[in-house]
Amino acid sequence: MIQPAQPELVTVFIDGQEIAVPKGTNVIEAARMVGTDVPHYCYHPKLSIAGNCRMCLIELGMPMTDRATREPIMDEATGKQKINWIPRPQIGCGTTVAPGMHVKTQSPMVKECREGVMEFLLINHPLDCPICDQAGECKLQEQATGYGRGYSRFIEQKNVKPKRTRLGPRVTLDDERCVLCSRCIRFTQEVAKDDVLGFVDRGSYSTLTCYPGKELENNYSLNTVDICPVGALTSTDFRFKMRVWFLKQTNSICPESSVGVNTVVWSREGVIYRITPRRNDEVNDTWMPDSGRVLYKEVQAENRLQPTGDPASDLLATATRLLQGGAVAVVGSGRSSLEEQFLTAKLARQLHAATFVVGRTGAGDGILISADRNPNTRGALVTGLISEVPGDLAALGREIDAGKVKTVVSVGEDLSAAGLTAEQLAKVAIVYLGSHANATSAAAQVVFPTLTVFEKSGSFINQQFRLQKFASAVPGLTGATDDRVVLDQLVTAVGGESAGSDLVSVWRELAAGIPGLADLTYAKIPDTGLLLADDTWSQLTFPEGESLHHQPAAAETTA
Amino acid sequence: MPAPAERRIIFKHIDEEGYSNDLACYQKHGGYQVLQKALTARPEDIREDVKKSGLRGRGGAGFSCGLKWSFVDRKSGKPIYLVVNADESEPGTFKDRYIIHQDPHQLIEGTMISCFANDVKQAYIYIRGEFPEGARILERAIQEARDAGFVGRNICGTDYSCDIFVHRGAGAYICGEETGLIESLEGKRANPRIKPPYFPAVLGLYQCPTIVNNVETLCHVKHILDMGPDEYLKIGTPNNTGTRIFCVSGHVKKPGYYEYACGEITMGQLLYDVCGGPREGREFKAVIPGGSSAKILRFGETFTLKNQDGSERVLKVEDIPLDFDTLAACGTMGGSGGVIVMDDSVNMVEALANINAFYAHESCGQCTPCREGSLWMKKISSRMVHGEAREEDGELIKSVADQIAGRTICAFGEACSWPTQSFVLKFGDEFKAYNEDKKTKSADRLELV
Amino acid sequence: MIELYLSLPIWVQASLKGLIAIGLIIPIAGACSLAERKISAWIQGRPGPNRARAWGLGYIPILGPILQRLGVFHLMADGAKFVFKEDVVPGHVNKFYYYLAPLVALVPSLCTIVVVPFGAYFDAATETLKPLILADVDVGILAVFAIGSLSVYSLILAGWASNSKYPFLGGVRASAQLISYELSMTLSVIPVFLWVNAPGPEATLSLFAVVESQSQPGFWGGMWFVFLMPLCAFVFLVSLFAETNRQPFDMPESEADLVGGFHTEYGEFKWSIFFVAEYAHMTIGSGVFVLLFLGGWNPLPWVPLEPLIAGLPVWLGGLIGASVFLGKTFFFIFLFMWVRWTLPRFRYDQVMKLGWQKLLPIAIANVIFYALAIALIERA
Amino acid sequence: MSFKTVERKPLSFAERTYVPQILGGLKTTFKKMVKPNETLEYPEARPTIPPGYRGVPTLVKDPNGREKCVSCQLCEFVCPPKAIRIKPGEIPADDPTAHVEKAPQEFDIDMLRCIYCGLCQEVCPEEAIWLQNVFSLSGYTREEMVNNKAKLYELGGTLPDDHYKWDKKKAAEEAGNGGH
Repeated sequence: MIQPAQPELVTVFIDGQEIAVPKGTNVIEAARMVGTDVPHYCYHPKLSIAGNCRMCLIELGMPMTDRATREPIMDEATGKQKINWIPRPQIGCGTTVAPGMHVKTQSPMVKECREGVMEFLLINHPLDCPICDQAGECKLQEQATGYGRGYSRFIEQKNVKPKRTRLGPRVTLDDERCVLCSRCIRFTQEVAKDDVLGFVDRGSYSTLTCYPGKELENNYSLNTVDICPVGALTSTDFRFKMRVWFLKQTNSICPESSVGVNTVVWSREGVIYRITPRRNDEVNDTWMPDSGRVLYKEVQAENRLQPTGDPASDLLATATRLLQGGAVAVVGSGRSSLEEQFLTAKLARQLHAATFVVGRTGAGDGILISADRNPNTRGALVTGLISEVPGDLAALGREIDAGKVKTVVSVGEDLSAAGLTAEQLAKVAIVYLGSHANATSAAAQVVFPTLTVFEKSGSFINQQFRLQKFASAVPGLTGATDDRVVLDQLVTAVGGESAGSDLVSVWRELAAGIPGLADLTYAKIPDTGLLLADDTWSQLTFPEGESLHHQPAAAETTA
Repeated sequence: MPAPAERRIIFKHIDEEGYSNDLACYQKHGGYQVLQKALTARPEDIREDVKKSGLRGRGGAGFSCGLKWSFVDRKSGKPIYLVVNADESEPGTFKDRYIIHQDPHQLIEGTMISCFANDVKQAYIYIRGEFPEGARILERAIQEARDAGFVGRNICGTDYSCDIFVHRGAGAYICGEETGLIESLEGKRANPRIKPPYFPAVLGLYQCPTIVNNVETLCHVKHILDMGPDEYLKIGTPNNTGTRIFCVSGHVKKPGYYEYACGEITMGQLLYDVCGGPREGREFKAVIPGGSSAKILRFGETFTLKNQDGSERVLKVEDIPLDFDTLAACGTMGGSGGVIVMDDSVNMVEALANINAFYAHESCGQCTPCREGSLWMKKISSRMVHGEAREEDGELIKSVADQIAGRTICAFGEACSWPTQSFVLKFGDEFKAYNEDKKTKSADRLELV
Repeated sequence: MIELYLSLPIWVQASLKGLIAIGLIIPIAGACSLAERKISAWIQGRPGPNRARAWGLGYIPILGPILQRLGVFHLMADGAKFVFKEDVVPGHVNKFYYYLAPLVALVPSLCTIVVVPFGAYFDAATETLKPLILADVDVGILAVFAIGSLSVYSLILAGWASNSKYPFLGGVRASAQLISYELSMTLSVIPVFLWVNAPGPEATLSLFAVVESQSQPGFWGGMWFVFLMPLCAFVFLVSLFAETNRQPFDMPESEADLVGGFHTEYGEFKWSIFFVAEYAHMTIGSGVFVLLFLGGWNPLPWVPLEPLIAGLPVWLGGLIGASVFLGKTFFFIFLFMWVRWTLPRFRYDQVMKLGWQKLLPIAIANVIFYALAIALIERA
Repeated sequence: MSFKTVERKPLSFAERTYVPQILGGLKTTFKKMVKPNETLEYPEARPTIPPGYRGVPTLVKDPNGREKCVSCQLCEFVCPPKAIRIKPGEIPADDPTAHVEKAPQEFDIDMLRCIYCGLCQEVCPEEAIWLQNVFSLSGYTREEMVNNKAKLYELGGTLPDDHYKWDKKKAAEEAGNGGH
């Protein structure tokens, strides 16, 4: 756990309140630190400054000094240095703090500026909030309420712009709602590196559009929807599905790859409607790939494993009989949570079984999708499930062919997809724990339907060895059981000792059994994750390349 | 008091019989001698001379040229660029066009001197897209000069090299704004940049230190070096040195360009004596002294100004000496020297509608107040002249303008709101009384946008 | 016809008379319950029961709709309902007394009618006015009081037999209240009989005699006792309200605090019997008041019936007499209802205070006053 | 202790006898008795529904037959007993009202839950939901008491429109940016 270097601090006065902020902070962020909201549209902490919305206008002043002598000029009445207020309002986003700087965020001039800007933004805005999906999380709504004048003086005709434009496969654009903040343009230029968006036409008729013949189709296109302060850019998938104020937010981790993108799962009454990124400056800033946002669809996928109708005790009895037959191999998963991997390892120890984990790699995009598509490979190492970077199941296949393995326990892994042939599968008895049907579940003697990542709680360790937790967003499928519970039952059934399958109990065991996790509990893991020491595995070569906020260790040694 | 005689420096030869815009003619009239002289001097000295001369920019803001040059970041190690702002689009202004068309070598010489003074290796002339002829003339003149060794490699045999390129704008008023111009020059939308941090002197063209000067300003540089800064200081009044070209348009008998020493001529002398006064049977009603974005002056209003010794003097519009400071003190500006005259045949609401239509069309659309406000002002004034005026519209349009000025990235905010503010302030009665039977045929012509 | 009747054996005659009494009093009671609903409705600005319509009768032109508007079919339906309802008996009651109580309520009220003359006819044979009465007994008013006050047992029985709190409280209240007002009531009629009976051995308590004494010629003779003894009439009337448990004295029922009072545990036909008894009681009470103080069948003060019907056939004369009497009685029944829908219920302590501290002293003073006054008049 | 003792006026003799009060009361009730009835004989005589009456909530169409609801779900949000359920959906591009973009796919009001408070009408930004004159609603099953979209439009019918907001919007779209 490395402490960041202490930044140089600058003392500024915001509405008279003194605060020391890191050098280079802008006024909006400085005001945020004293709990003052400076409204803004175009400013985004992770994008370059455009300064074009003019909503964050503030009054700025510097202590007065005599020009000739550089002596401070004192105010006789208060005994303090006089402040030289700049007569014109300044933008908060583009103004970085300077020592002694004074800022007024609530003065009459600032209020009047905000009212003016709000009025201007609203005159050509369609005001179709009842239809607009952004309603409820719309900056224009919020700031019209907070800073607007409350009535309209505009009786002319509003501008007409294209509506319901397909900007890309996942993004729909309503230009009339656009406030031309240019966040999306800057995002595609600076983060997605896919410079396809831009404005055409002039003045109030300016229109956001895509470069002719191109589409906004990069894998980060939906981030433009997230950062759009109004409802101009909307997700085609989420469009007109549900008002956001009905949705419950649950913190989660994207299981797409080992980046461990922090997410928020939005659900209502057990149905997930969308997934959005959650800000974590150490992992994903405020972004996430589009491909991770559709993963919620697996919760209600057609091939979800349904309970067979056999009593759970029968399943357990059959599984126990198979496991007690000996010659067992356990295939754990890099997609299982840390807790599940721990219990898998415990089961394997109890059975004296060999353990395997299926490696899963793909091309990394250098941003938020890494080459290792297992979200929790590091967890398998930390829990001792495996000691090497996982590869394929060739070794297991050889053992099956040699007849050394009679029974295979698979925790959510499709063995045939991982390289075992149908003949090999036919030779062994399979106990399968999984959420979706596949060739392995079809071949398995015992199938325990389990939960998807959105229905259960747990934690992953990402490529940075950052321990991050996710919580269950929706109730599990009826009849499906949490993996932890099934694994714990199996451990007990084959003669092991159970400390309980709930998170608190499992973590008590984890903290006791794994040195790196000593003194930790599930509740103690911060929302932004906890960086673990990775010295033990520094000699291993992981498949990940460079991505946002992650430099692979190997790259450092070669460089 | 009769008007003083014209003092032509820039336009010295322009109207002369047989004066052409080729190099031979220019050299015959002493062209490029100042450049040759300047190349022997130290650049710092030239900069010092310009600073000493008190030359103020002729593009509109009237900022000191010497000071501007002094801001340039010379320690960054990055190349320094000089950009000639020939994007003359302010309604009522047509001086640069004449310089370019009639005397392009004067501009080239001034530019080269300035380049040398600032150690510039590359200069651009950003010319307005609607000046194709000017661009052709410039191209040809530069080629002539390049062939003659005044531009390009090893100028005049020295080891100083600097080339000039002509860049034609794509036709937008906002390209005249210096950072907008730089963006446009870089090949982007001409969205002005935010200052801070993008001061051209530090982070200009291609993020390098950049000087952007008006055509006329650069021409003056040549004359400063020609006559020496002390001599130049004697022209005009203190702090308002040199001559100014006034582009008089509108309801006078003799519109056109006139060059006078700064502050030597009053508005009355210019309009009555020089331009021949109002048309038959008409009276002057109002005048815009510095291009359409300057605040309007109403004939009959008076201004109380403070003298340097503390005493006060009262000026009528006719008495205002046409220099930078007095006009600023009277609440308007010298701007680009485009004097627009209106007589009593003009309806001010319609005039404003026309101006607003222009600015609504020209706003770049980057920052909110100007983008939305300029079109709204246009919509209001257009509605008014279409017979749907309301009594409160004057106040409304002014308060919209108030919400723009001072809150935008660039000076366009002021440019589009000052006319409205001053029109409503000074002709508020006309705005109140404007009603539907005033709907005129000119309303149809106002469909500019 | 009369001959035929007289030729019948005496027990048959008695049975017929009894049936007539029952046949008279029960419809009147039913009509009263209808009247109660209609009058309450009118006072409250509503039309009252008017929906039900039976086949046959209801479809007769003009009459049918009138009957329907009057709510007659509701009455019939109500009666039928009471008869056909399931007989629910709570498990905790004392069954014998529980069943007995309604009977004890009904029987006395039916008995009292026997001694109440409800009209008079002119007997051409004797040239005298004869009362229309089932049993013209000399004890008259005494019989009414004696039998009528038995009804309190029904309330006590019902309250006690129900074996439940509220009915018990209702029963206790009923006994206390009836006893309290019985005294005043009895005392209030003493002056009437002092006046009716001259000193001497041949005194009578017959109600017919009371009416007769209001039918004498002359100013004093033709004067109704209500004018002669207004205080007596007043005390009698107030006591009558209390005795019949009518508002504002319906302490035993008092649904606001006792749910239903003594009949909380009663339902269906048994319950309806209580009401028949109450209305019968009310009818008889009204009749007695008319006889005692309002000149019985005499149409107007100082206008006796006898001369009016002397020449008429017997049946017509009887009918006129009975009509006059019943008319007055019905007015009083109406008064009962009118008062009920006007006044709120007294508080229990007010009832007691009124009975013992106000009414009883007044009644006693009244008796003393009239006794002295009559003695003085007699002496003179 | 903030007790306030109210002096009770002693009753006069006449009052203590109750007689004047009783007579007064009898007079009052008698007057009432002879007056015409104040009640309404319901099924035959129907009450005149006053303007602003809050009967059964309904969905209405504008005079052009366009459904006004845009499924903003504000009524669903504001409904105190949670009687309203909406499934929003997009209007297909070939629909005459495609420019409105959004309309309810399903709209259910559970009349067993509805408390007729009228908040849905108050909150509706499109004036699409109205509590109209229907005040008696009955059914044999729970399902019958849930008014679906078709039933709601049947009950609601067409109401006059003061705004024609979407028609104006369409006209403006067709006219483009030319106007002043």
